Amino acid sequence: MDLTYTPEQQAFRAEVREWLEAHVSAVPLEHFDATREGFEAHREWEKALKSGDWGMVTWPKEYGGRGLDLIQWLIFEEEYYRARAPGRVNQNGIFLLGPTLMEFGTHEQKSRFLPRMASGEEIWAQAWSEPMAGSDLAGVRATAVLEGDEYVLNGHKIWSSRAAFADMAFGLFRAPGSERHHGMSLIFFPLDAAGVTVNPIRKINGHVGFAEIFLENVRVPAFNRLGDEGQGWHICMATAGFERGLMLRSPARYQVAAAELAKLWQARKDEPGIDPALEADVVRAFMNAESYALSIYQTASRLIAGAKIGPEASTNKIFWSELDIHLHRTALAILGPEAELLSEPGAHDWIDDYIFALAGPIYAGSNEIQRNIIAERMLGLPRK
Amino acid sequence: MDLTYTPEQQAFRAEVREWLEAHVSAVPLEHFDATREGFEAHREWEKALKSGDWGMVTWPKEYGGRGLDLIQWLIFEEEYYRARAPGRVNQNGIFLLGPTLMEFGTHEQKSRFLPRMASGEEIWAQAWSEPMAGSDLAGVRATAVLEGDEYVLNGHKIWSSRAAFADMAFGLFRAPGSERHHGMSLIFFPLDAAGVTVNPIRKINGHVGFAEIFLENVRVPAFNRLGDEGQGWHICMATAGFERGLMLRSPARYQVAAAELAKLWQARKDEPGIDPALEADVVRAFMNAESYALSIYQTASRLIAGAKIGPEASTNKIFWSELDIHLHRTALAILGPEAELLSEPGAHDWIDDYIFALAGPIYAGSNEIQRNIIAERMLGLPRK
Amino acid sequence: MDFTLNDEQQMFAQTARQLFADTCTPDHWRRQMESGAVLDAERWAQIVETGFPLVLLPEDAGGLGLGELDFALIAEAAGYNALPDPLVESAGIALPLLAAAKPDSELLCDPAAIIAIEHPANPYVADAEAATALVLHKDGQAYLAAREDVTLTRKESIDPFRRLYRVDWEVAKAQPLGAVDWDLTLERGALFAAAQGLGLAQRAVDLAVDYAKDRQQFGKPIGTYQAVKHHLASAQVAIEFARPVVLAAAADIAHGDVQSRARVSHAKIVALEAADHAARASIQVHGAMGYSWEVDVHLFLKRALALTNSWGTPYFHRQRILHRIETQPLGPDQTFAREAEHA
Amino acid sequence: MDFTLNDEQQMFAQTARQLFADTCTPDHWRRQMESGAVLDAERWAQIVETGFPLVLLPEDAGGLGLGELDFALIAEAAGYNALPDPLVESAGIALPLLAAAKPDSELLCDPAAIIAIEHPANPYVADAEAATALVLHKDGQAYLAAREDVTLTRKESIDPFRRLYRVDWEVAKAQPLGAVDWDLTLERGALFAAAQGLGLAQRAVDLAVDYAKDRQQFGKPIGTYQAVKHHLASAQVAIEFARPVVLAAAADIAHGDVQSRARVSHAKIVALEAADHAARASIQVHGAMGYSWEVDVHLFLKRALALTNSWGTPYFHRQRILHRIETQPLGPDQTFAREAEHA
Repeated sequence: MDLTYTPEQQAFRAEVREWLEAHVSAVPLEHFDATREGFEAHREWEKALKSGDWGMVTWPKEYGGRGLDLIQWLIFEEEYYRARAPGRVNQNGIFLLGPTLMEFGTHEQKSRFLPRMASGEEIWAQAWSEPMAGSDLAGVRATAVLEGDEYVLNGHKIWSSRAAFADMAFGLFRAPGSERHHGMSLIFFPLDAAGVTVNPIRKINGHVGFAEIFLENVRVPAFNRLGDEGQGWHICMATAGFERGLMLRSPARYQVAAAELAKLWQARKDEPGIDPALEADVVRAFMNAESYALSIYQTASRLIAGAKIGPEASTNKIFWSELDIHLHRTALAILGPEAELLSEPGAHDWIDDYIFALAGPIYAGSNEIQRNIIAERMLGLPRK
Repeated sequence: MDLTYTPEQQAFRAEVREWLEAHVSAVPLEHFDATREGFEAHREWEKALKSGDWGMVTWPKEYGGRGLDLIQWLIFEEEYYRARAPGRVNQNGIFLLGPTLMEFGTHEQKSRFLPRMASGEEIWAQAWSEPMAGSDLAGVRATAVLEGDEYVLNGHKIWSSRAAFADMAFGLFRAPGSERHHGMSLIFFPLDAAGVTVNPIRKINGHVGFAEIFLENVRVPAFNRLGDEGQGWHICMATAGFERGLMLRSPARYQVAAAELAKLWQARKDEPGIDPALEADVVRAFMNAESYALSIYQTASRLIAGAKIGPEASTNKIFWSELDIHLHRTALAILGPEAELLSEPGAHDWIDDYIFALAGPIYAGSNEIQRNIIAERMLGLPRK
Repeated sequence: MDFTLNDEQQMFAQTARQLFADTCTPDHWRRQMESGAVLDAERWAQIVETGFPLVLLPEDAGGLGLGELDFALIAEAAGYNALPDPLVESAGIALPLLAAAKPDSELLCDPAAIIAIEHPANPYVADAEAATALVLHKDGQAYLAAREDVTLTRKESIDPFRRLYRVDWEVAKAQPLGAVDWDLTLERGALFAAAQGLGLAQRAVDLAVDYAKDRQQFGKPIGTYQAVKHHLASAQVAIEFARPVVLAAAADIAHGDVQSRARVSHAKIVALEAADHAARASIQVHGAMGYSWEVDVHLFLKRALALTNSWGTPYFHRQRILHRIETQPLGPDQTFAREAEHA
Repeated sequence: MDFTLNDEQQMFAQTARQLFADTCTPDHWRRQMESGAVLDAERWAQIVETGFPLVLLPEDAGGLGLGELDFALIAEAAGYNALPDPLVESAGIALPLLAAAKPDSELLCDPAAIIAIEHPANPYVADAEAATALVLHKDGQAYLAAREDVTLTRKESIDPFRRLYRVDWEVAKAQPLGAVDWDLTLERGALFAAAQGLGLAQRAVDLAVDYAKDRQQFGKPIGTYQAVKHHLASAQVAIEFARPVVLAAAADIAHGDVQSRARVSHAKIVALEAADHAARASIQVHGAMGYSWEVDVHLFLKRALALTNSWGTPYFHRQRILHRIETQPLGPDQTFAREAEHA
């Protein structure tokens, strides 16, 4: 065990820091889920990242990435959050579809999709859920029927992140008459294809965060199917692993938030009417963020040493979602009567981030599902 | 709504206080679960209570009680706890079997059992659980076979409170071959009958708190069956209602403990190394005890006005068991390095009471079962 | 000792629940959110017609001369329906203050009039835009100003139905009301916030129960899962043990002693905690649905959040309970004791 | 940057786990509880034979010259098996202090010798009765006294295997050790308490898992119920996120800076919380079984409770973390930063 960075890692950090300091605008971009303009501004940022070769840092070089190992990735993320760089509109591509394509795609599919994903030319939405298939993905009802060399897609997807403004989407479709985990295929479709209707859904913070997608006889080439016909569930489980797992949740974001909280506490703690007992919560928030970071470093080291990611995906999900809520509740308690106010431009938006944090225990596999997974796969308790 | 005591209620309080001040010994009795001597000392106290007509205060006068209404009962309990009067070794009789006998017993059964129960002459153990029938009482396997005018009892009971030293016990026995809720009868048996073996079980505080009871061809008169043959489940559910419910859990005990906690806090709060944030927990413990008391007063008023006790039994169980643990954890946190020490004679025994509190969410229907009941019977969520 | 509501009170509560249920449907909420209208004129007219704004006014001011317990039941129903209109702050808090300070105010003769109130406990004034007049605060003294004589600057709340304002005004354009009972006003503000909290909490649970009975996952309603059951059962327990505290606080508020203040504070803390707990459990049970604007659970979450810090923060109220612990006798015989008896 | 244990460390941990598992069975616990014996002589001989008492002694004192990380793995295994013998306090805490203060002490030559330690952080001395000698504390100075030269007064702990004593002694009968590093000793005490906490926590979960797979209620194992699953999953999450903190604290302890102290404190807090959480969940899952003396879960609950307040209370440790927050830079690049670099 050696908890110091190598000189190479330190040099890498310096390089990231320098590039970000030169390129991150002091004026925050409008949120990519808020308006078309915000979305396109973030696409431009993806292109800027790509121009500095900072776009898909964990992807292999052959696919347009930088081929970083996980410790470098963590350093990159730390600097990225430290610099308050824009959110990644391309997240579904970087962390979900990209790795899945690399694992399951044909050479032609990789050539067609990965470079445009890496360049920001095509931004991807996910289309996992359906009205009757949320945590229970095997309940998918949307269908795909092969006619010649085209699939005809029909169905209704919902809670699709980025779908309001993105270019492409991927989702599960089943052969008519198939049941549950069988007969499903993972298929890509352009969001502007004939027969596709996208209705944005507002989140409780008022942003357009998701969309529902209606597909009516949408025709896509059979080329757009990833893996074999009927292999969709298998691929999807691998992808859900990516989604639940390490990649999506950099510890840096919580460490930034914990530091902001400590700053808020320092600024307010001596004001009249502030509850001194909140000091314990400020310390707790710092501890939680540190625990999460140390755990991710440990996992990264294990993966580099050849281990496979296992149920950490589920324990991580529970831990970061709960720490995020606790951290933001502490901030609101410090703010007191100001907590309910939407933030002034430029200020840290505690209330909006709190509302966002409340989604943590719900999406990417609810915490109830995650606890089932931990109990059954990690502890070995019986399913039924 | 009128939240003041009537002059009659005030006079009643004064009467209780006066009697207790004259009769409660300043030296606490040894615990009734600790030794035979402690048990018998408590039996003597039951007799003393009875001599002042303070034994079975909620029982009707015809059965040897005082016929108090529920508000008077609450006042009595407040004064009882305020006076630090001894724990009630007769609890299973007063609150569980007594009311059940009154509801389901024949005239002869009431005459035979109630007066001796009221006088402390016969102290009762309960014998609900079996090794394979804890929360799931319908899993009882002990059998009763009628031979002439006697039942022959066989089986293995466990977690029987008071059974180590008590005189009589009541439990469920089934007709051989019957299943689940059917074919069970509620039967009484003397703990010194031929064929009864009692093995005390130590609780985690080291006290003998329960016993297991082995019954081998124990013969009791058919007279000892309460209600009809096979009616045991029905009667037991009524009794479990008594057990879970209002009667067993006077708010006074938590108010006494909350007051002790406040005293402990006042005494220690300015010592070096004491966490000032614990003040919030001291206030919380007071609030919880008050909430519980107000809720019980509300329920008592509703019952007096003719309502039936409903799912309050389950909400109460959860609330008092959780407040009790929180309160004692707060005390241990104040005590710091002293928390682990067994108390000196005469001091408030925080660690032992904490250990006792940990049983709260387990016995008398685990809190998991209680939450199921609330969800299904109170909120109407589907069973399966 | 009688801890039950009388028939009249139960009927009153029933009337309020029915009126708000009929006039605050999800459709009403959405239309009002989209329009940004401060009041739903039709609903307000019906509210005025029931006489709710008159409940706390003395009979000789044309009011019903009822007490805080009666109004708390209305506030609870308002919470249950996330009532957007300023009934509670106007009729429950501002009007009684005005009636005490200026019994001959002509504003008291107009049951439809809305009075907003600036109180030292709150940094902003709620619903000032809808008000006919505002009770204002300066150096401990109260003033009354017409809506058109003050300048309002909107502060956006996370709660789409809370319209908060900073108020700029001049003493010259306001009518002095003298030294009013700001403390009693705070008690009422906190109490009725607590009562609303009870309603918010119960509605959040009820919405989740309805959803959980209906919504299928893995082939059965999600309400059959123990995790869902236990989330909602815990939320319901919190409500069950907050409600008696709110009712006792309402019944006792007039005593104005250490105990009554501590009980109001206790009610405020636990009722809003119950509301927050229930709203979060409800969002969790609703899953992604609970996180979308079109499903209305978020209204209850946000109102709970806003009320938690209005009329005294949890810390402010905790300190008042601590004061009761430190200065008054404790113990099982003290539940209904009064300061005067031990002073 | 490498956050993994090397092969030697993993083998070491494995040896400790196996030895304690073989020699601390429930039968051993019960016999030792009944007998009240301070040591299980046979087990202690085996422990000495493995060389565990030599781990932290420098090589020139005949020790293995290993570090706190190595010993933390032994302490974790001791926790996992509720080891009754004073291995951790003697070999992990007292011996290294003695070796630093008096490298030529003949006590260091006897690997079976047990040294007890009186530290200002603890009001009582653990396991003093079993000790050959005691390190004692007076006005900041350390002294060494033979067991027979001090007077011990037993204080009963809730933990049946913790033998606490008040020590009365005279400077005249003790050997002065001078000004020793009490602070580093506290770090070690807190760190190894944390490591034991991890072991206690995992064992409590494992016992509950075994029970829940087996125990039937309503016709199926209780481990199939979501409530049971979620209790134990939550406990396991707490363990998963405490363990990296303990390991990092062990790896960093030698720095002796604000960050390393804060990390030891962090480890102490979260590992003992995990232990308490797991023990309570385990008792709850065991139902009445968990509440009976004969089922061993209570040992883990009580040890966790005792260690929570040993070697610094949670508040003491929280204040050290606060100090790190207040005096050192914060942020995502600071996870492994050192005080020296920013001083």
